[in-house]
Amino acid sequence: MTLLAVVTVAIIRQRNLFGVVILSSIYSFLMASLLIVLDAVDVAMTEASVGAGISTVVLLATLHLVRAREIRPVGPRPMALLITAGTGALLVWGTVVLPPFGSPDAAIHKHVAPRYLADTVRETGVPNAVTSVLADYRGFDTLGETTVIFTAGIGVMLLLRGVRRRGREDRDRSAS
Amino acid sequence: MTIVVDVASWLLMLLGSFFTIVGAVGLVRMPEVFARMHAASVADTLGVGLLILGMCLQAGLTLVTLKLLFLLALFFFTGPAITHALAQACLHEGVRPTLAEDRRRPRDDPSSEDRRPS
Amino acid sequence: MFAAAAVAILMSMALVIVRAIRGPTVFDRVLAGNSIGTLAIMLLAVVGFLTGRPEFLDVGLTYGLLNLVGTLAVLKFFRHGDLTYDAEGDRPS
Amino acid sequence: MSLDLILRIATKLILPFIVLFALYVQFHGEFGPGGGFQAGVIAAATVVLVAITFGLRAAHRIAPQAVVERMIPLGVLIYAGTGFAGLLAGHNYLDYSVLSHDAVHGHELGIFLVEAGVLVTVTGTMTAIFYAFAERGR
Amino acid sequence: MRLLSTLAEHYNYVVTIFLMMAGLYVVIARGNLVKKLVGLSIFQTSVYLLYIEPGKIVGGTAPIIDPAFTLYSNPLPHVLILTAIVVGVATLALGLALAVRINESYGTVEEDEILQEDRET
Repeated sequence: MTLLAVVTVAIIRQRNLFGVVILSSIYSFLMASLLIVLDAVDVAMTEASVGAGISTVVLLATLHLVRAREIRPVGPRPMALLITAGTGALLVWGTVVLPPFGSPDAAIHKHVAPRYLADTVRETGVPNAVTSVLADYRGFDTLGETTVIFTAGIGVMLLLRGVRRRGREDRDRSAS
Repeated sequence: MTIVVDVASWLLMLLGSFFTIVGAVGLVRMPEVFARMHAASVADTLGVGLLILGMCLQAGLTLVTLKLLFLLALFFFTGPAITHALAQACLHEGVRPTLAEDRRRPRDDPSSEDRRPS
Repeated sequence: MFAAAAVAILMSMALVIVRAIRGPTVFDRVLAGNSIGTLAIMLLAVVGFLTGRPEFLDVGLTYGLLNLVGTLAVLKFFRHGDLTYDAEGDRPS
Repeated sequence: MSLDLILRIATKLILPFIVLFALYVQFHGEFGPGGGFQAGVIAAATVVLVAITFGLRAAHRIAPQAVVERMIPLGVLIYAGTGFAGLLAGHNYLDYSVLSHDAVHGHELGIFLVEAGVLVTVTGTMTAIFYAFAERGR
Repeated sequence: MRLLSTLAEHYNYVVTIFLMMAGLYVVIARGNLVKKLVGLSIFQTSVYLLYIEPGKIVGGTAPIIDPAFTLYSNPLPHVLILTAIVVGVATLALGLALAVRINESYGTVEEDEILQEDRET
């Protein structure tokens, strides 16, 4: 019940997102509370820290850099709306065959998860199953994740620390 | 003894919930930014404080209580700081508080237009 | 009792979201965002007690700290138009 | 600038707690929620907080650009190096059993090292991203 | 009637898909690049939700082993989504950096203006 209420709150907020960056941080907080209700504490922690902390700051910095005053009003695009609604209907149709929410005998709970839960303390001595799966059983994934972060950092530094504000003048010069 | 503690914590939590709702209602109903800030600070200090105290009584003397107290301290430090910064930013942007004597005049409400980053 | 508190917090969350959506100024939204953060922390604590595992308050502390960072960043941005405006200039401190 | 006084004092008061809390999240991640990534983000948030209250210069003082940039590859190296330890001892890559005298402790140590690697990388990257965006604006 | 009860059973999925479609709509219909990135992050968040939801067991608790509990939610989606969030923030930062560079060379972050400028040259 709590879950549904929070989700509804999230929708109400969601409909009006098309305005401000701040709302996206609110959205992130709501999503994190929802994740807490769904028992995903680690994920909620990460989502909150990323959404409310880093994303907000980086988005604000970008807004400062691009000096976007106000987004010009855009009318509703019927084509986009149609595509979205169609895809949504298809996806909803697809979820009908999924097991109902919260049932313990869904297929997802039958395979590797019980083993992780049963053996994590015995094999790794770490009671937090998420940490042990993340860093031990699925270590390669996390290595990939670290590499992605590394690449993103390098990419941002390459993009933003190079020669500044050259493009426009260069093109103007070559045009004239 | 446990009954007393339970009842006390329930009372505290009920009061906290009440103040939280009052703060939220105030946030919606108040006419302009500064009054809203005032309303939100009720929820921030009184509501949160009472709720946390109630939960402390429920938790007993554990690590949880310590964390709750940390949380409380965090709120007591950051809440006023944020409100202060917010008020300052408002004033800097040119949003003036609507005073009682302004209200008697026909008002040209400066806070009704949407201000965006410039 | 915890359920009642959770319901109260959810109700106030809904009200605060109404304010966040209606605006009218950016500062109202910042204020509402800050309140949402606070309420999310309280909801988290209450739900933790409700499900009998109150040791997840670390997450709440994280929310609190990052809420502070986010809100201050927004406010600083509006006041100075720059995220890292250094009021002291190059005066060593 | 004296207008910033309250903010500065409040920031100064809570800064040590944020750093302490980041360390707590890092080392308590095996028993509760948390871990390298979250701790890294919190540590980066500390730098961001310093930068927005005391200015970018102060942030550069506590986290110099060069250090931050070296932290990014260092974390990946810690992670990958932990994997190579298993490889050298004749096991599979990222097999932590060899790190200590018995397998369970080895796994614990391996997870710890890996999380430390993630922490270093994430702190470095987030701070570097923030610096890059902030400096671009000057 | 059966359809309705099925929908009620899958209410959370429907909501998740609604969020996802809202993100998709923002990405398709809005021209501003920063706005597009925000929409992308909403889309990502709904994907996280879609992954986490099947992992929840009613009456279960967070997957941190404690002798007091026996029923835990599934930790596997949490791990996958943890990785996904990290990748998401990396993507967001990189995309914003690209937007900044685009703004520097075109002077705008509106898609149609960028295209127009491209056609002119």
